[in-house]
Amino acid sequence: MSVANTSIGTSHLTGIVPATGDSVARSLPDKTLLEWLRMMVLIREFEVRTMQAYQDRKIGGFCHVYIGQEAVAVGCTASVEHPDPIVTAYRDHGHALARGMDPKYCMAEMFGRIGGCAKGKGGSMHMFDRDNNLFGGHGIVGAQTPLGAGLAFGTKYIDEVINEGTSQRVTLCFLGDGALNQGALHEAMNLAGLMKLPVIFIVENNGYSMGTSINRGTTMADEITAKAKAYGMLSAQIDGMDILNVYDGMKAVVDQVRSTPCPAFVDMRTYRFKGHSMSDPRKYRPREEEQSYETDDPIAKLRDYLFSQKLFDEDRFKAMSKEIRGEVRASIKWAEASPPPDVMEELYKDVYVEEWGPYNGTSEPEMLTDGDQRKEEG
Amino acid sequence: MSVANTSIGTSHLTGIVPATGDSVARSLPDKTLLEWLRMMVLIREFEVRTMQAYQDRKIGGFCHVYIGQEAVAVGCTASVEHPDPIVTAYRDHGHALARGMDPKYCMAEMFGRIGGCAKGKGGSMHMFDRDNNLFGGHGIVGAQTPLGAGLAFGTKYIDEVINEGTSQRVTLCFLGDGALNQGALHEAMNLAGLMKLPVIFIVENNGYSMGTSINRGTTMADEITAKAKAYGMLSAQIDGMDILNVYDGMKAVVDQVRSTPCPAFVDMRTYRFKGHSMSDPRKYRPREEEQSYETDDPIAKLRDYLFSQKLFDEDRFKAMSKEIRGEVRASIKWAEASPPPDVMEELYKDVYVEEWGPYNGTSEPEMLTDGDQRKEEG
Amino acid sequence: MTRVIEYRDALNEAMCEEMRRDQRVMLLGEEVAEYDGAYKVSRGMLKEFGEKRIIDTPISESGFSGMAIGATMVGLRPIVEFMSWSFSLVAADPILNNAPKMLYMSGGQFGCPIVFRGNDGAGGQLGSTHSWCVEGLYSNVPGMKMAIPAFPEDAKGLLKTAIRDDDPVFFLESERLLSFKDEVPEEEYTIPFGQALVRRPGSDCTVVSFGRPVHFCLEAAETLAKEGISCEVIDGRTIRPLDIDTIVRSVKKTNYLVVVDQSWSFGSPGSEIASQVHQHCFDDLDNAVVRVHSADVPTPYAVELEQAYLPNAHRICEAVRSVTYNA
Amino acid sequence: MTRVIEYRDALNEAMCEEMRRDQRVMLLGEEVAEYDGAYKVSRGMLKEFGEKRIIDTPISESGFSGMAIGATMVGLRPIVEFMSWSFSLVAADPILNNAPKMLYMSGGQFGCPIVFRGNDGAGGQLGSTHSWCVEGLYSNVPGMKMAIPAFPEDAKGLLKTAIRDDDPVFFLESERLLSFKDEVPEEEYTIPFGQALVRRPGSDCTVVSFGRPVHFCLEAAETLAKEGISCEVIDGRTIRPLDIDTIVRSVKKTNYLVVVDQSWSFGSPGSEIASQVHQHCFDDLDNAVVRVHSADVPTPYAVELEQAYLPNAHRICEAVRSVTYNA
Ligand SMILES: Cc1ncc(C[n+]2csc(CCOP(=O)(O)OP(=O)(O)O)c2C)c(N)n1
Ligand SMILES: Cc1ncc(C[n+]2csc(CCOP(=O)(O)OP(=O)(O)O)c2C)c(N)n1
Ligand SMILES: [Mg+2]
Ligand SMILES: [Mg+2]
Repeated sequence: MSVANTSIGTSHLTGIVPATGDSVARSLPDKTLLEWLRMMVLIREFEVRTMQAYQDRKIGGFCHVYIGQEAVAVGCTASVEHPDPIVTAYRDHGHALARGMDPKYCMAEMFGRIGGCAKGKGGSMHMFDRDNNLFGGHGIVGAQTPLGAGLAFGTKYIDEVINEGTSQRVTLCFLGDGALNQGALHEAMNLAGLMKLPVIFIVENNGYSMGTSINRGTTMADEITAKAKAYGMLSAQIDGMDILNVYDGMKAVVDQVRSTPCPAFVDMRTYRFKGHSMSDPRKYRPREEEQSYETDDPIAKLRDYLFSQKLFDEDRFKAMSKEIRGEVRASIKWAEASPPPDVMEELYKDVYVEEWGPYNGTSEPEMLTDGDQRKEEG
Repeated sequence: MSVANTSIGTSHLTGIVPATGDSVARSLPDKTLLEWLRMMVLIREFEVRTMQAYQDRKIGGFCHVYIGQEAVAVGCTASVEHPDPIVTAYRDHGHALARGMDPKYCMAEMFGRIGGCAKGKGGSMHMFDRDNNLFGGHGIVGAQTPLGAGLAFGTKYIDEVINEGTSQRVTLCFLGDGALNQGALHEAMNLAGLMKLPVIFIVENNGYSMGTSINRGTTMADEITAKAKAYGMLSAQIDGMDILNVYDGMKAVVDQVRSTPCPAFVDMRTYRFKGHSMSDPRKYRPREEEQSYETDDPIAKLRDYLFSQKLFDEDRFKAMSKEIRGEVRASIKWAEASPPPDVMEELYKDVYVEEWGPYNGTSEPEMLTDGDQRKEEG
Repeated sequence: MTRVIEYRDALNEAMCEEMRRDQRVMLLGEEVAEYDGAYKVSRGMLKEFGEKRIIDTPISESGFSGMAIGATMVGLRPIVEFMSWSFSLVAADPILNNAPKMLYMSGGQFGCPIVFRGNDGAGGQLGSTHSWCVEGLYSNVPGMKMAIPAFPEDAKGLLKTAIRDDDPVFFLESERLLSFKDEVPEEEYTIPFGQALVRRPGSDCTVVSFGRPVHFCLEAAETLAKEGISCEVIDGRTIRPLDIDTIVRSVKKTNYLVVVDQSWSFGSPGSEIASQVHQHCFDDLDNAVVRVHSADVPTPYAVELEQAYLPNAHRICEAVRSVTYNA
Repeated sequence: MTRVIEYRDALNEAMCEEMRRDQRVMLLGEEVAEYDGAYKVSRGMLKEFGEKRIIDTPISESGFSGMAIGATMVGLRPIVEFMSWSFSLVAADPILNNAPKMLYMSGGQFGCPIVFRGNDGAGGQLGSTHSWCVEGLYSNVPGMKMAIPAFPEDAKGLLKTAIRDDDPVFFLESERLLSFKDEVPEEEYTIPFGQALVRRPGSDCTVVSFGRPVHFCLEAAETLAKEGISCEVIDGRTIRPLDIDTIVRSVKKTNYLVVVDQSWSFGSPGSEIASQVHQHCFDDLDNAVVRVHSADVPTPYAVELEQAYLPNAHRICEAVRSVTYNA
């Protein structure tokens, strides 16, 4: 397939029973929907400025923006709770912001400054945020998928073995459609299936991995949920260009994954409006395809819905956008003001938790973070 | 599942059209069926002696015998032509013999002697035979599956690009059920599907990888063809305990793969009668299960069929068995008489095709082996 | 108080004690549970700790290594058993790109307290794909620690330290040593990383090694003693951190060094030690360091070839004689 | 006759010429065909050779590397492009366990004439997972050859040799050099493996390197010349086989050696060269070999950290000054 030719706009949930046929999203408080819109616009503005900063050589390395896919990160994040772990690939700014990272830490990371979420050591592709349960930002295609299984394994183990209760948390593991072709994903899916891990593999299926359309790189491109079914996994196909739809679909999946627990797989149909990275002339796809998607802009869609429901209006939208632009500008200022990491201080730091050099003693098991009580045995 | 509980004895060919509903195997010349029986008995006797020799410490390393699975290697090999490449995992003695390797070379390899098929450098797990188009014997679980795709890629390329004709050859790539869980297989299947490679992935599904029953290690264990379908691949489930069935099923698969060309996947239900390797007490499976399979012995099955068809009788079977035992004994004698590789001569040889040491010049492209004409360009 | 136990049981005790002490520790790998371990290192552990903490995995080294690394990020401390380190090549990306770099890439947010352990080096005639000495391959990578015990006492003490360590540890055992018996203390103990041990004091030549070849060195020292050459045999015990000080101290005394490293020679721990010693002992060495390695060829199957391929006491004796010829 | 072309085009010419010469040669990798290569190294090749010989693959490094190795067994001679060698870790098993060992394990029956090529080492601020110097990791392994050209002329000549070689070759390019322009002969040529080149003759100190840091060495030599220190800069060009003779010859003349290796220090080509030179030049060296490497930490993203992390002319100058202090 090429994404353009696929009728998206409907969700198919295989083996997943939504609580109700009605849209849950539409019945949420206005405030929530407005927050989503705000977050999507924030991501969009942030990414526009990221592109500028990259062009101005303030950002180095590889840089992949999230423009066009905003409904996915925001809608998916909204469908889970804050303690639920999230892990993703290198196109990760949207997830970081949606998860609650202050834009200034995200921007400073890309600027390679000490104020960055990883003190400038990770860069654009490697956003980590312990406080917000964001476990990276991973640059190797597919590498985050066993990690995702492991986050779910870990939370389940803590809830069941250490706290002697039932599994509570659900992990969202995002991946690109290109990662479908990495063996690691298949090993992770099989493991998750066997161990009934509460992890949702969300394929942000934007139809391309760099210049390769999904039908050139992946067999059964029209029906990638077949790959999940081969592992006996619940699966869903969701229109990722409409956040109400994303939320509704994801909520059903998340509920079932949390309560069972079990893994699931989502073919989230989306589109990246820009090139793969900053240096991509996008010769591999027709302009008409791009245009057809741009009319399908996820931000415009939610905005227009809110307008139509009289929950919002043009003036307030403009005001909000302006405020957001200010916030993003401030994040750039803040990032610029943040000093680069001090070489003497930082180059050799964070290589080992223990002091650099020979191991210097035993470590007492500490209490787990996030308030879990560990029980001493024996 | 556990293999024992699965009704085998029928073949399901998904998307594969057998030429006729009747058994092709049964209509083959008597001579052919007798040759199959002979080969199966040869493998059985060879393996019995291998086990003895291992116990006597004449064979070192890891050693995995093929007893119980004979119908698979013999039936599959019979379903293809001699130039069709074969590659397999470490449980490879049966494939080597079925492909035509003289038992003495196979035995000498395990004895670590210069007369072995690989001069004693490879051992039990690594049987290679260029003349018989056997491309290993590979010890790393799953590693042979991309190689199998590559053999098919190579023959297709030679036939189509170099010889400017159509694809002629089919590759048989054998793997254990445990290899279903290695990412490499999934990458290989996707590549084979995309590139329409004439390779058949034959899972010798004996229900266990070491001590792990397939349902403990693989999701959808009852229906592993689902994994092939996820790559849009033709697939079949074949009873591997009955060689007539193996041949019939494989012939249909091979014909279609050769003529299309395209890849296919076979869930070949079989059972290993002995332990995983020489040091396995088989505590993980009930004795009843083992016994139920032993009554399903593939050799007895073909023998009894031949008896029932009056193509063979007890006396001739005894005579044949005796002759085979003599042949296997001779192979042991021969192997024992073969000297060990000379350290000075062999240790540093075969590391590089070029002389050991600095590269010493250019190499003119030679003509391909197996008679293919290479055309010079430009 | 000590008792004599097998290397395999020393490993088993280390894991059991640490699992009793800390619920965050669990063990996963192929055949570790119901089969009691392919080499019986985890014998009895399923029974004691149950299937939630002793976990059989499918043959998916990349998948389960990555999964275990993910689990560290929410606070667990997994032990991952590779049936053989030779099978870790399919997991090279998670073990080299994730585990040792997570802390740095996250700016100090996520450490990775994990132990990867299993058989390293040649077993008996396992051939080329199954005989990796991964210290030759992986020790280049910063961010992880690497331990390689030669004796049961170290196997236990270092493994306990590895499990308590907040950083990823590559723990290299040897199939050939699993049944080796020796004294191990009764009481609880740990052995710090980065502390080499003088296994046999001597005055004429320093011989340093780690892992299984330490035994060959001791054997060689015995032989050489009869010839009047007194070797000081040092067991490095960990490769990262490397206790170069102990080696240097010894070389300053003996003025000669033989390094015995079972991995291939090129760019190996052996070349590293030789290079570092030349630097630290430039004026002390009376001859260039001599290195004994496996032959620079894929591991052969035939027993004669494999024996000639591996470092052994004979080759070590020759090396010591040749380095000290001008003594 | 020569003309000035980019390193990337030198690579392109090498592949095109060899593909015209030998139909068994084909190129596969991610984005090599329709996209003309992620870094435009294969620009125009799809057009000339068609989609059967220039093949786009999915992101399945393990799968397509293994596939290409399988294809060698029936007589093909594939070139496999890794977009970056950093992505080869997921393919470590096929490239290390199959390609370099097939010939040996099969007792000489199946060679493996394959070239794996792509960007090695740090690009610009790509961070820890994308900046591998795989010479530090893989050069330990016998059975393969490793080339690492620093100049367009070598890039072309060595790549042609690599493609014609009957053994597996790991060909290490550098993203940072792809646009580097220099003279390349018009006429057909190849450059043999195992022959280092004296890039700049000198008398006071030998400086040896390979790949991108050769340029830093030349820059440093320029600076040091002004201080009156005359450096002999040697470009190793291939790591396996290693031309130790040329290095030794130079050190016997200068009596000092600095090794510059962009990989991490521990168990690296740098430690190997230092160790070998100490052995061969024990009586010639007036000081211990000094080594310059990347810092022993995961590669940082921030430009200041990355610059301090990498070997550079400044650090090389310091090394030369420190090693020759007693000259
Ligand atoms: C193992 C590996 N191979 C190759 C790359 C280079 N690479 C980075 S992104 C990318 C394309 C991935 O596409 P997709 O998964 O669809 O994600 P998207 O960019 O569409 O978000 C490639 C090939 C890599 N990072 N890792
Ligand atoms: C990557 C890898 N992991 C682990 C092993 C150790 N090992 C060898 S055989 C085997 C079991 C394989 O079972 P299966 O694929 O079903 O083949 P069978 O033995 O039944 O023929 C294992 C785990 C290996 N050789 N390679
Ligand atoms: Mg994509
Ligand atoms: Mg099996």
